[in-house]
Amino acid sequence: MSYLLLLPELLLISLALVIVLLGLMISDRSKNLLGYLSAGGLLASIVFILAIKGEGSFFYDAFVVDPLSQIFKLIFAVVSLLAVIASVTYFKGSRNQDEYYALLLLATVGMMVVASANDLVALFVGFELASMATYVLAGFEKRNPASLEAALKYFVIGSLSSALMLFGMSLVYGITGYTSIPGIIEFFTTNPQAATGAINIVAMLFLVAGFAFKMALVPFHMWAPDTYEGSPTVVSALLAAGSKKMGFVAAFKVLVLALVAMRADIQLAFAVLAVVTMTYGNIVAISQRSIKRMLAYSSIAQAGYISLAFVAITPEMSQMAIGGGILLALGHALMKGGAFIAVAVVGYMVLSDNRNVKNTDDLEHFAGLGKRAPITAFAMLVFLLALAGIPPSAGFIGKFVIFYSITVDAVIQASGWMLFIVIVAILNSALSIYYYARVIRYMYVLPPAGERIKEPTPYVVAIVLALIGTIGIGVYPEPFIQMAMDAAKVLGV
Amino acid sequence: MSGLISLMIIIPLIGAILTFLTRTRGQARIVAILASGLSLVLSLLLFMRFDSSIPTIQFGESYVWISSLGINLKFGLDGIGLPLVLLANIIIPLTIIFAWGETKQANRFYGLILLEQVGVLGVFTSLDFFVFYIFWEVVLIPMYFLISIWGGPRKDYSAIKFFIYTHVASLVMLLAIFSLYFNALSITGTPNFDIFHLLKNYQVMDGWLIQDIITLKDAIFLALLFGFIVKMPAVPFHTWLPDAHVEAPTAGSVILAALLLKMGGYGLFRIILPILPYSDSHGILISLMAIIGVLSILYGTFLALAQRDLKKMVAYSSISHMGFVMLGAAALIPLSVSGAMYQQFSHGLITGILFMSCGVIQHSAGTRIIGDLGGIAKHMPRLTFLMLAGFLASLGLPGMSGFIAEFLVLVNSYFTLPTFVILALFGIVFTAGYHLWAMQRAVFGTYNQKLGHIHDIASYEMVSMSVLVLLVIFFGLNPGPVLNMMTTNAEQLLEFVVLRGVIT
Amino acid sequence: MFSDYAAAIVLLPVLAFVLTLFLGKKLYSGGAPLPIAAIAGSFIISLGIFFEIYPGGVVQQSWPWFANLNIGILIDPLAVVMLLMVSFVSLLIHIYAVGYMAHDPAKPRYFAETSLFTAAMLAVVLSDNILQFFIAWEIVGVCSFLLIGFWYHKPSAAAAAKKAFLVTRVGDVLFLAGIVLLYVNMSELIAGRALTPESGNFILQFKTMFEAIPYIDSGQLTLITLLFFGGAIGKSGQFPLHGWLPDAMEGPTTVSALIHAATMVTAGVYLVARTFPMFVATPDSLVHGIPDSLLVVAIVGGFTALFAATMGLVMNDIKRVLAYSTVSQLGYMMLALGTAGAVIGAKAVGISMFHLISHAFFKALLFLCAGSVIHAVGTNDIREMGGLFGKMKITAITMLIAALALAGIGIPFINIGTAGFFSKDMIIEGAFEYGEITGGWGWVFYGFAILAALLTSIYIFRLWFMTFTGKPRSERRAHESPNIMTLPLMILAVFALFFGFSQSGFYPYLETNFELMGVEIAGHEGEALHPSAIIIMLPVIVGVLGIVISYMIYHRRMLDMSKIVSSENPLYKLLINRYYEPRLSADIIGVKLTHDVAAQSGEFVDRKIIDGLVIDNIISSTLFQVGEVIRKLQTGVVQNYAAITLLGVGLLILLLKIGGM
Amino acid sequence: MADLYSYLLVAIIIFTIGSYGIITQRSGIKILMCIELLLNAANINLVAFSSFNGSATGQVFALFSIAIAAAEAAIGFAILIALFRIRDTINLDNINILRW
Amino acid sequence: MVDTVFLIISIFTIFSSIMVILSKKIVHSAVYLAGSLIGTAGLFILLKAEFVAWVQVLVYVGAVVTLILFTIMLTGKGEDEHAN
Repeated sequence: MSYLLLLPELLLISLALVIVLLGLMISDRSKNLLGYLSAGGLLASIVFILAIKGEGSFFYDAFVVDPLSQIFKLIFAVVSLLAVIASVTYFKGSRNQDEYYALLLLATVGMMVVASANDLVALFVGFELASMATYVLAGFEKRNPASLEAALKYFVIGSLSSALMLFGMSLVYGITGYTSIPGIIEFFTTNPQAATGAINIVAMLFLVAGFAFKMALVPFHMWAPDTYEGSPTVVSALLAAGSKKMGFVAAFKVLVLALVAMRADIQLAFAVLAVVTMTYGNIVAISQRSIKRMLAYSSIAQAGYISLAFVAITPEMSQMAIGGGILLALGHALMKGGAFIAVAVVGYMVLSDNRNVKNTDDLEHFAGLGKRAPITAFAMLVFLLALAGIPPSAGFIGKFVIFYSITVDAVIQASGWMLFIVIVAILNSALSIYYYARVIRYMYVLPPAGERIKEPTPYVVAIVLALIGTIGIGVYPEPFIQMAMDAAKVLGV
Repeated sequence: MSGLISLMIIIPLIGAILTFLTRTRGQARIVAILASGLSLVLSLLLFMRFDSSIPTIQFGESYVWISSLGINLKFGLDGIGLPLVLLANIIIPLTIIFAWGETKQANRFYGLILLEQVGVLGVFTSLDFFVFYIFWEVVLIPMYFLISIWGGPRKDYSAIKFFIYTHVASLVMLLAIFSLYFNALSITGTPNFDIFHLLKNYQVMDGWLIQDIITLKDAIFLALLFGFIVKMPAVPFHTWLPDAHVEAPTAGSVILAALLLKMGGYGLFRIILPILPYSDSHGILISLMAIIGVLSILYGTFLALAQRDLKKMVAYSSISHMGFVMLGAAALIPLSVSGAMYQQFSHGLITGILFMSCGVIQHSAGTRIIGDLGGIAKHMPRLTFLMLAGFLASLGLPGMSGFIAEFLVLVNSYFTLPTFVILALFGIVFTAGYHLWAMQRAVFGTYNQKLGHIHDIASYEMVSMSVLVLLVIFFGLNPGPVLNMMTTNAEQLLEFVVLRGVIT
Repeated sequence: MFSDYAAAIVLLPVLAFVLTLFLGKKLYSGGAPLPIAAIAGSFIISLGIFFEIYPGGVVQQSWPWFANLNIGILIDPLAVVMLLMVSFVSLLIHIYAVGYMAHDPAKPRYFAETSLFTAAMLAVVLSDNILQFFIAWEIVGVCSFLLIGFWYHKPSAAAAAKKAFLVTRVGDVLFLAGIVLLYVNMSELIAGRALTPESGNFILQFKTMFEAIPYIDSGQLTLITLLFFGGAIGKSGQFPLHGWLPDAMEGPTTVSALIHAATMVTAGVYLVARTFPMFVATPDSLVHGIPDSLLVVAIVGGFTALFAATMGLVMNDIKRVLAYSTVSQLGYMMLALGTAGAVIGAKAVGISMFHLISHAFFKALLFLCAGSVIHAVGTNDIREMGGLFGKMKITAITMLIAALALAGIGIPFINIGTAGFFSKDMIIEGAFEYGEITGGWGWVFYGFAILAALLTSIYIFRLWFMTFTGKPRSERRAHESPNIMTLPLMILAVFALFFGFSQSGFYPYLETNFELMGVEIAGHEGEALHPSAIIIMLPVIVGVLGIVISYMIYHRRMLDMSKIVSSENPLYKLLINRYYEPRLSADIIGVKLTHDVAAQSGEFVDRKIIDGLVIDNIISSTLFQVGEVIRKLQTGVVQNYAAITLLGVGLLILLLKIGGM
Repeated sequence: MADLYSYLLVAIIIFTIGSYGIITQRSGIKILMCIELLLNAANINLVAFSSFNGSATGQVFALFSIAIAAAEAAIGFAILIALFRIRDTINLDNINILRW
Repeated sequence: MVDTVFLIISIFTIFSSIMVILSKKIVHSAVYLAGSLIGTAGLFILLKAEFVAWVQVLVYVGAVVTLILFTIMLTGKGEDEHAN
């Protein structure tokens, strides 16, 4: 019960406050320093997450630290770190950097709280903390109508989902009398008949709606493409790579754990959601010309793959599937984050060519990127291939484990429809190559539209970090598989 | 001795990275040829030290990789893999020499070829299913680039079609791998992705995948088979191949046809044959394989007859020739199987000549449409000579390696699949037909003045083609060393077949 | 001593091939001396071996090759006479070619290819197993292909080369199928221990094959031999695969002489002779006492002999006439194997081979003379020739000798005559005896043979008269060919005249052939037939009759041919169009059926159905269109998004209701 | 009458009204108001359950929720105002430059 | 008694909620929202959650509704638009 375990969150909260204060004091010019400060803070918190071993629970068990929370905190911190590093260039010279970094850190803390939440109240608070911070971040380019529109849509759908989630939580609370997750589990395990009531389904589905909003599962995904496209690119990275995972960790915690009794049905719901989501994401991604939008749909599709983790039934495979889901979430954080940052580089490049370009993320700007910005292009290549699930990459390892567990589960249960789901997933995976390859073609096949540029160092650092992560997990996945499996074990399916 | 194989794989990898980093064309190709040549030397060393009288894995090496899933970097060679390793190491340096004059993004070009070598060598040597799969997939990417950067007018369509088609196949194969792995895991309790381990445990698998429709064993078998026949490719999953070939640059086509297709055949021998006797409905499955094989032979031949584009014709001829591999494998007679293996080896060499010829013609005459060519022998006597040698080899002229392979397959398959052999024989006549028809119209006859003045083959192109022609003749006259190791393994493979009474 | 170097018979020309190919340009006359020396070497070694093993010796050498197959050398009487003939004729033709090809820029290629051809042909002859035989046989075919297409820039030559290869390929595939079947039978016999070949003998060796004959299922044996014969039909231009041979005349005349008269086309006959014990051993299910396969051989051979002769009558291309003549004569050889084989067993091989060799001499001579004429006048069309006798005496006389030999002119009873007289006489006699034995329809072969002999005589003298006599029909200047060309003519003429006298030694020598390999061939011994004088005279009579007819029509012009030689005459039309065979094989089978119907329908399936319908339409387009449609759901209006979100919740509830709650 | 279910019914009715409003209304402000209604409905639930279950957790939860809802409203209206400044409208039907 | 009060308050709350949507003028909507929220506070009191009720009134009615009115004022064209 060492409070040291809370150090990552505490550090970030205090840093956020410090940054706000500093922002009031220092001149606009030196606000760039705040970015480095935040990066340092995030780095430190990553170190703490990795270094401080141990488990514990705090605040009347509302807040736990365990392998599950740690790996997700790691994901959130890493994504934020990438976003922060990239923001150093993206928001260079902006007067509002202090607020930006503070909000970003708070959003990170919110996500971390969700990762650690062991109580619906904490979960809700964490969710809202992260959401509200990201609403603002999404609309951070106040002069840009797209950014504000993105924020508005994000906000409206987000609030709706929050309300749905809250309503669901209230029902769960009403049924079980508990808000703490262990309490809810206990109630359901001791009263299995209570778990099968119709009201239960409604409650669950409202919860699912809330989580699925963050996960951007179809049909709760509507905001995602618009928001990812309109938001500042670095924020899109944060949203797609980071806050999306918040939905997953919440879903893992609540749905997997709390609803043991009704898992068979939730499983079907998630199977349908997963299949529809990945298919929808992939099919619509094909026709996109905006890379950010394409990445958004790809992100939706990836969410579909990750949510296959809920489909497995047999305990052994279920645990493995969740491990795989976590692994893929980790991989996705890196690849998607990296990809968005690469898009940011292209945006930077396009604007330095011509100030007046509107759609900086249009596919055409990627033409000849391999020549214009070789590091970015190569990294983007790796990210895209990883997203497509080509080995050896983080994207492959995650998919490998998930597909493995679902296949085996299908085999164990001799379940035709599960096999069907796996096959659909596989076809989807192949289909996705189509639009990833198109970007690759633009980058490497088409002639460049301009001179070679010097890629700003912060971007390069962020991209290379993501790149190392993406390949590293693919090449040496052992420790990450361990972490993910440990985390899955916490759920004790 | 141990470590040679991984060294052989790593050298081209390092070479590839270095090649990407080089600045000039000259540096790039020197580095590339050195790296691939060094790999060739190593494989020759392996070849010489190989004991072809024993069917077991030799030069085995193993390193722990992902211990929690039981994945090891396990490499080794036997009579199935070594000839193909040799083939890969022959083809790649020759391709690099052939493409000595490449000017467009030369460093990337050579680098990708080296990466292709890495992938292919990995596939042929890895004994861990996971590692096998990774290399299997890795091969796709350089080829995608080779097609889509250096390809022809419809390169985008072709490259993506190639990628998606073969990727789907690999993913389906992956499902089968999952099931095999899980099966072995639940039987032995220890996670292990070793290929032989998984295949051995296939024997004691049972249950239905879908009740009363398909058993688990059969489903796994079919999924694996699907993965391989798309790669080979066999009818009806072949349509990616002509498109890919037509658009690919010559070097890409050569590698694609000579090496990538061989991965499918390799899978048949390494993975399909050991489990075939244990599958639940092996009778039907054998017939299925034979039907696919013969269908490929005949269909490929007929389509080759219909082609106007020389390269497309050659592409279809590949389909037809790979049909022999399938047929030989399905026959389950030691010599038919080793004949099929030999067909792989031999076709790799021959198809290299054919695609190189197409490349030279395209390069010199600016077109590959048979009807637009004509009489180019007049200006390209050296090419004509080499091309003719290649075409003759391809149509199965005795004295060249293709004949040995096809003869062994036909003769030995007759024991178990007489009808199919008779059908395949029909294909042979037409095979000669399209080859000669193309030669007659494209190369011989009156010179088409519209072509203007065309140059004969460049010296570096001639070097690599000549080497291939010599090798084709060499292996046509002296199949012994390579064939013996194949036969040793084929006999071992089929011991189980006989034991299980699949065939008499 | 010579037999130790048996392999050199093949290897010397191979070496010459390689050297000529790469160094030919820099050497005298395109490197011609190299192959000439090499083939001379082969000839000398062959001759040496002949003397070493004569009589009753065999050279056999064998090395394992791969699997249970071997490569080896078998020089028995059958092989050695072939060896001598092939190397000798090849040598002469090579010498002749130095003159004939003097002005061709591609001489090195020519000599390289002919040298390779000779090597392959010699390899065919001395193979000790059927697979090696087949391999060499195929390489021979390739050389033929290359040499027919030697002037590849002529579209007709390129087409002829292709046709030659393809048509013979049909036969070759049958041959291959025969080998496959044989192999299967052999290995089953060995596996079943019915057959235990001597140690060191390999599965496809002729020796082992012959040992196996009694054990092979008789139906299978018939099938195997017929498949072999299929190969022979292709190679030897027998009906119905005869069409390529006249077309093959597109090659240089020397090639026609060497390949399409003397050597390669006889390989089919040689194949039947080689595997004769198997043919003889086939059951007599169709006609009592006549092995089925031999019956087929006889029918095909006899029919071809006549059939080809009819076309020879009307051809105007000097080489075409000779080509049809070759087809016809090959038919005779087959007929000999088929009829005499059934009657007198192994002796038939001798009869056939004797005609084969004498034919090689006089037909090569005919071609070389034709070459000389063509060389002189620059055209192939005999209608444009005439009156050349005075200008080209050597050619004219040697050709006359050859024509006489072809017509089989000689004096019966005292046994004086041209080579063809002796050889053809025996065949016709064989056919007669066949008729005697079988009676009834069996006489048809005799009829074929006699009728063909008459036609032979007519067409060859038509040729000779039109070429050398009468008035010149064109303004071309002709002159005698150089010595290097006339010398081989004269040597061959000597052989065409006097080879026949070697028959007394030849028949007994070859008769022993299969006994040396321990194979007994039953014949109808003891029934010595004594054909009446008229029967013995008849071949010569029809021969002379033919000459007279030709003399009347083509020299004396006693008959107005214009009525007959017109497109109004359906018979003439049929013949001049070669029974419409080229159209059938090229247009209908080659283009319409295979290319247009089969290939295009395959293409249709591939492009339109698999690719077009399934991949492009169903999968790609549908997906893309669906994508286009459902992306429109993303209206951009946030209220709609909210609606869909809420709808989603509703749908999920419904789903769970359905899903079993 | 005034049992748990009555309260739940009221909550559900309000929730439905709010949902309906979000879907149908055009004005951004009204949509935000509807969101408040939704949260409010959830709060009714929480408090009602808390009261009938006899545990205070629900009320605590409701307090959190109220506070959060207020903060959220502040952010929402801020975004609306910012949007109004550059787009000159708060009619959400017109805010659709991002689509498809 | 409690029932009657409950009935009155809930009807008032629901009516206000409906009027939030139905009012033509956006300011009226805001007022109705305040009513609805106050009604909810009444329900809270009935549920014996007085503290929550007070917080509800203070935070919602005091802060949020004020905020709404403020926004309406700043985006002055809002009402006209609705009239269209």
